[in-house]
Amino acid sequence: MLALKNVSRSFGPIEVLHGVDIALRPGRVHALIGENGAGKSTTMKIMAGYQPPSSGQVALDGRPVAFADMGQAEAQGISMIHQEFNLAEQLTVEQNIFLGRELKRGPLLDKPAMRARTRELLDRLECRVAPDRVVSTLSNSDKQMVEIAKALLRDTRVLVMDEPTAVLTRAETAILLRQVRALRDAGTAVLFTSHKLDEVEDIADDLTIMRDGRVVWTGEASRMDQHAMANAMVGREKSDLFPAKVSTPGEVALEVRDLTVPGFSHDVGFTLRRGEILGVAGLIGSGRTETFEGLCGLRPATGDVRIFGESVRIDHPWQAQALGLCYLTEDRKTRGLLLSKGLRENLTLQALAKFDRGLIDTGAEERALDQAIADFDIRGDRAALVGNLSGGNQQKLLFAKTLLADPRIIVIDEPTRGIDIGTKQQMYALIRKLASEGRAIVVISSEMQEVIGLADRILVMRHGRVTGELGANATEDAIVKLAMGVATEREPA
Amino acid sequence: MTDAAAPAPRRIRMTVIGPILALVLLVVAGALMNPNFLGWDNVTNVLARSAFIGIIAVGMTFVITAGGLDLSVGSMAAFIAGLMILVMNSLVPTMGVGIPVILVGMAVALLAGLAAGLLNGILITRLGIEAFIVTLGSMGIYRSLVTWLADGGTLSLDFNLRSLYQPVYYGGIAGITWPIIVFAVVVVLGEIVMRSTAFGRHCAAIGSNEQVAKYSSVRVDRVRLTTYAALGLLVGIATIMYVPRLGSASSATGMLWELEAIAAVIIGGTVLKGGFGRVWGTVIGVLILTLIGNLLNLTDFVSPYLNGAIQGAIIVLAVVLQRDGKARA
Amino acid sequence: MTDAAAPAPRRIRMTVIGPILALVLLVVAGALMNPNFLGWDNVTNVLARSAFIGIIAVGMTFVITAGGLDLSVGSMAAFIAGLMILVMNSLVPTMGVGIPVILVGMAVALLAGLAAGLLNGILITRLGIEAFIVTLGSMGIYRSLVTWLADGGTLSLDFNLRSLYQPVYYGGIAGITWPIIVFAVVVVLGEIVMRSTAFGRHCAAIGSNEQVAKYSSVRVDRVRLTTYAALGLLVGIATIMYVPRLGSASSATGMLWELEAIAAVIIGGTVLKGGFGRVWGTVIGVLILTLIGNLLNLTDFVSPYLNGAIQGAIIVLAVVLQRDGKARA
Amino acid sequence: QDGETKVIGVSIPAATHGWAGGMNYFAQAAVDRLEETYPQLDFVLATASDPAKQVNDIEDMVATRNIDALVVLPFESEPLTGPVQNVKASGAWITVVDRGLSQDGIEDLYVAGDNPGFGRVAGEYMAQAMPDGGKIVVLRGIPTTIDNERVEGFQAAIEGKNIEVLGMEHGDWNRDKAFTVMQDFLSKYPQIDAVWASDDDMAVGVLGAIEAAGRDDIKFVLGGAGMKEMVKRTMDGDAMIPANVTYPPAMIATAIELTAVGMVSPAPVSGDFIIGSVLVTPDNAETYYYPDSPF
Ligand SMILES: Nc1ncnc2c1ncn2[C@@H]1O[C@H](COP(=O)(O)OP(=O)(O)OP(=O)(O)O)[C@@H](O)[C@H]1O
Ligand SMILES: Nc1ncnc2c1ncn2[C@@H]1O[C@H](COP(=O)(O)OP(=O)(O)OP(=O)(O)O)[C@@H](O)[C@H]1O
Ligand SMILES: [Mg+2]
Ligand SMILES: [Mg+2]
Repeated sequence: MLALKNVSRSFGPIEVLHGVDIALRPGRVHALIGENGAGKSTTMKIMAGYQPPSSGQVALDGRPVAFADMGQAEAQGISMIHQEFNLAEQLTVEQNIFLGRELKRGPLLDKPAMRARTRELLDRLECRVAPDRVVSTLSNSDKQMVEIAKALLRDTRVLVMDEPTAVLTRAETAILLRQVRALRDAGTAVLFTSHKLDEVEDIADDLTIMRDGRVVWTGEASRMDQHAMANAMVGREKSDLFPAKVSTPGEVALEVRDLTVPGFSHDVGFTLRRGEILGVAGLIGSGRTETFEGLCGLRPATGDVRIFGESVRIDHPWQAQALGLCYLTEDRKTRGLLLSKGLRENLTLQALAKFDRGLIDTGAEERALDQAIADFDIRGDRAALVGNLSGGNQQKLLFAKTLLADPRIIVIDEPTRGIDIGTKQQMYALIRKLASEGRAIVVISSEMQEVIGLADRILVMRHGRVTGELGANATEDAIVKLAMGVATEREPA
Repeated sequence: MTDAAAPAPRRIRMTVIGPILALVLLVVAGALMNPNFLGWDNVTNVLARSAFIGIIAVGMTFVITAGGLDLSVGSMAAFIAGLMILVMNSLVPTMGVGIPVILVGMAVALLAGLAAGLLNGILITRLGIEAFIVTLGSMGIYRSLVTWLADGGTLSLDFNLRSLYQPVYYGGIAGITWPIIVFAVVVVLGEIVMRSTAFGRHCAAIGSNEQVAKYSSVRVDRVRLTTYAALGLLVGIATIMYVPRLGSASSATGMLWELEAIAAVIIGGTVLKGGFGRVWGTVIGVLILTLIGNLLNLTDFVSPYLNGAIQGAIIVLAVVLQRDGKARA
Repeated sequence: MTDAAAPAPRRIRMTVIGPILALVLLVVAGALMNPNFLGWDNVTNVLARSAFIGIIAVGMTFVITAGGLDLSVGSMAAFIAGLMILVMNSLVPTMGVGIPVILVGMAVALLAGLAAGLLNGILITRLGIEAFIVTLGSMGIYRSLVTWLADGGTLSLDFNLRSLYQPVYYGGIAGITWPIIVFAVVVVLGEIVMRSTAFGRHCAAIGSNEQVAKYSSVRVDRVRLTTYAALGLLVGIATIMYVPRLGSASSATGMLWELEAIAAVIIGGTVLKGGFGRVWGTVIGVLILTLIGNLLNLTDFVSPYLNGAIQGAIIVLAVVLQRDGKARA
Repeated sequence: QDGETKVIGVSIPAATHGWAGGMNYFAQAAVDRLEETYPQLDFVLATASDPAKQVNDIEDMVATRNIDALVVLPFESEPLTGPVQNVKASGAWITVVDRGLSQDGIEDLYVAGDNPGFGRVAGEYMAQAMPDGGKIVVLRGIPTTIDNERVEGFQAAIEGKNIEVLGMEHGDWNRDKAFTVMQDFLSKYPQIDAVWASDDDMAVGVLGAIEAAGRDDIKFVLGGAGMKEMVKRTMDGDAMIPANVTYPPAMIATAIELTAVGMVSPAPVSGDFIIGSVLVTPDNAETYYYPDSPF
């Protein structure tokens, strides 16, 4: 139905796609997987008309087409959900969903109809945000749901989804996949990427695997299992995902009592030792992010915090950093990285003092960048703007940036969002290594497996309160019970 | 979950009440200082003179909401006024003094405003030059052109024509003068367009995130261009009201209107970097600015040299009222 | 891999060459039109008179890069000049005419500039009010204050003191006058700070995305505050150079300097919404602006009424040169 | 307010250049003095930065202060004519200062300077000071009718006197602008015999530029309006400032005084008072030297 034929794409002299062939068929879900920077997003953008191919052909229903802009592609029934949020932050949910295709009654907007339709779409996605909420106040997962609703609104023949589940929890993912199946059954062709291979296995009918801008495998999805996919992506045999838990907890690094972030969390308390990884689990909206932002001086908070036994007061993030406490944000695009700056400036922003010898030592910065590129396997043009890096590589850079400040205590919020399975393994190993160096680490994650596989202890939060603490060998079931409140299932707010 | 969003509404409420509160305080202060302040004459005077900046500021609200800026409106008004007067005067010998001449003059004002706005808009959207630079340039150009048209002096409307035209400023319906009526109409239309049309939403979307708007098939350049064109047209309308008031144009006409209009927009709560705008807020902003001038004339307990200082202080205070004590995050 | 970013460099190259090219074109035009244009006298005149706006514009580059704006610099300069003259005159009876009085005057200028800048900065960062509004307010306040200090007229420096002080504007080393030297020093320091210090990086980071800067432990408010304070200090330095020139200050002093300074910054390629700034570009911008005026005075083939129009057109053209034909994405 | 109190409104342009500053000073001083002398008089003083603001001020005086008399120095003639006529219609006494309205018969009292005369006196002086002719440059004020009238008067007076005007630029009655323009004139013209700066503020800037350039071809600079420092230099026999032409900013005080006296006395003074521009020379300079004025 929609196909790329021998498509290449260059940015300047660099070719990032080399002769890609891919064909979508109606009523089928086609999954596209590959490492970070393999060219998945670029492929998808070309299919949806956001970028033209440098050479080769885009064919719709067998006929070659050249979309002058996405408007034309959209008119042909092709729509795309971007990897990075594509919402106007100051507008409301409803305004975003209908942006560019507002319903009108005469010259005026038909607000009731749009609101009703928005409600209906969000209900389909079991998302409970109000249509008139301003998008900037939504959590990441709610934003993603809005993004999906926006795509669903457009009656599509071809739906292109670039890592739609990266910020979703398992429950939300299930809802989304249900919608995808419904669309497929209605005859829509779906192109889907994810770094969560279980989802791919679950939903895909067809599968294409890319590596370094080339298609390395394509065929029926049923012919591959997760393990085979991972191997084909990375191009080598993959060992165990999680490193062994060899923690030797040392002295108490962080002690928190009665931490309250007004409006988000109440009386949170825990202790963390050197060499330990503390996992924080909970449903989306359970206030984990806000709690730890409060701890690190990013939001107004009250409570009793001791770092290495010393009672401290943290009102600003730089105070936290001075105490050796750093927070790695879950939101790399709006809080983590300067998209319009280069890699070097981003890498050293947080630890600039290290390079400050009166003047900034650019040579040392370059060396640090070399080191980071090597350590974190950051792929992409070194001279590019960070906004042009692939999503996963941005995440790696964010990691490198925070670690450059050499914190003693690190709070990592959603560490592997959008990272390919090969790199994930490296990240986990790295986190474990950081712990074994004697740092204290908090990992907030919505991926249950990640928390279980990585953490020495697990804190579970619900409605802004800690509902329990579990040991290293907690089961998913135990976490879910605590996260949802043992007795009730998803009580109304 | 319900109490999670509590801080947001509270903040919004203050930004809504803030400007109104500032306005109310000014009105109360005025009423206390002088019993005539709330008299019919003074109220209509203040409203009528707000109309020029007000009409322009409504247009400016759209431009700023869409992430733009226009510094040229004041000199554009002067230029249009000059052009209008020249055209009307030159028609008197052939067409005589009569309504048709005035209608032609009005048409000239509207067309010239639209053309000037389009020109700004085209340079900004097609050549992709910063709005600040384009409109700074056209500000100089129009100001110069009016000085040149007037030969350094003042262009005056033919005396008889002026008497005929004057009711457009001084006359009205049921004691409400035309400028007030036109201002009210522009505000109501502006508010509707901003809140209830696709155009208003697109302006906010572009100002909020141009890329997103583009990806959502919003015709970014066209919407932008339209904001400048509409502002030009509104400058034309304001000039139509202005010319009968003073009957002349010179290089001093419309001086610093751009600054006043932008200040009114921002006092009203529109965000200077774009993405959020409200027309009613702009109206409050304009009224606050006009009232400050009016209040300073009501009493004379300060040296007139210090008027500017008081004006400045009140502007800052009016905006402080919109904050809920807390600096923004 | 190395030449990967080719499209970026090409564009950057044009934005780099653009302003320089515009400057070169102006110089060539000037040299063709008038043989005295490249004479030593004219060149030093132009450089010296660029110094005031130039020194201020360097500070403005930091403010704008960090996402701010300052409309008050012109009236701040007038106020500081007035204050400085008053203080120096009042010291003459006790301290006599001598270098110490002048040094006190300079100290007053620096302190007043710093204080004024800090005040702007504190209102903006602590109260979280839009910089546009705060500095619009302080612009009115300072302008008023100087009018009031001068009783509506002109404050003149004691005649003997002026003779003593004059070499600060007219004197110099090896034929290069002090304003040029100070300007050059400020520019070089500014360029180094912007490019090679943590402060410069932090300004760009804040202007680019304040949230990211905050999450990266940048002391956002302090950096911001520092940009305004530094600008205030630079206004003080500019005033120290300005006062000896004519030895007076009035409400007309420093009129529209803010607009000129901002225009220079933007012509130089700094982005008005913040995130990217370059000091050398600002210098080119200042020179372009001063040269336009100089050229118009040296030639007389247009009506002087149209000077403003030509000025406006050249400003726009100078910026057009920076684009590579293509509107920004 | 008791019925006896009379309110006098005074509306003048703001102090945006030296002469206007002097005029502001004299207005303020007159108001202070008269309020002291006549307790039954109340004054409202408003300064405007553009014609529209001045119209606002006058409207406010009528609507909220019930003025019995208005002393107005119009920013520009045409735009103020209608509004002042409205004040007249409300029964108030009208005193117009300096710039006449564009329609006769509105004002009860007219106190004015003489702009064409100002230019003429200056031109005549130029012609007389350079009997063999010479090359001059001219600095003009802010582009306004006043400036046009002055320059026309000047040009008419030097007509046929072999005086060549090399160049004319606007210095906007501003010292800094005049300094810059003069610097450029000096670069452009190797030989200049004299400068008509047409205003003493501009003369200050012109002198600064000449001094800095170290040029000695310029024999004198003729300013205008009688700023005290300049009159002093003429009085002291400074060869660069051999003369001045008056255009006294104090005329506003005269007007306010006459109006105030008219309000408290049964027989108000009306009519036209034209204060002609006089040539100030070292001989008569003492008469025109007001050391206390800020201008
Ligand atoms: N606009 C651009 N300019 C320059 N290089 C770009 C641009 N867009 C993408 N690239 C480069 O193209 C390559 C492929 O990127 P793409 O985003 O398609 O990867 P991806 O497979 O989606 O990776 P991820 O899993 O991390 O999202 C990367 O090396 C990236 O740096
Ligand atoms: N800036 C904000 N203003 C108001 N409400 C917000 C804001 N950010 C988030 N919220 C709301 O606060 C609640 C908790 O946020 P969030 O979902 O980030 O928590 P979380 O436990 O960290 O979840 P996750 O990290 O998995 O997204 C949600 O209901 C969200 O909608
Ligand atoms: Mg991608
Ligand atoms: Mg979170």
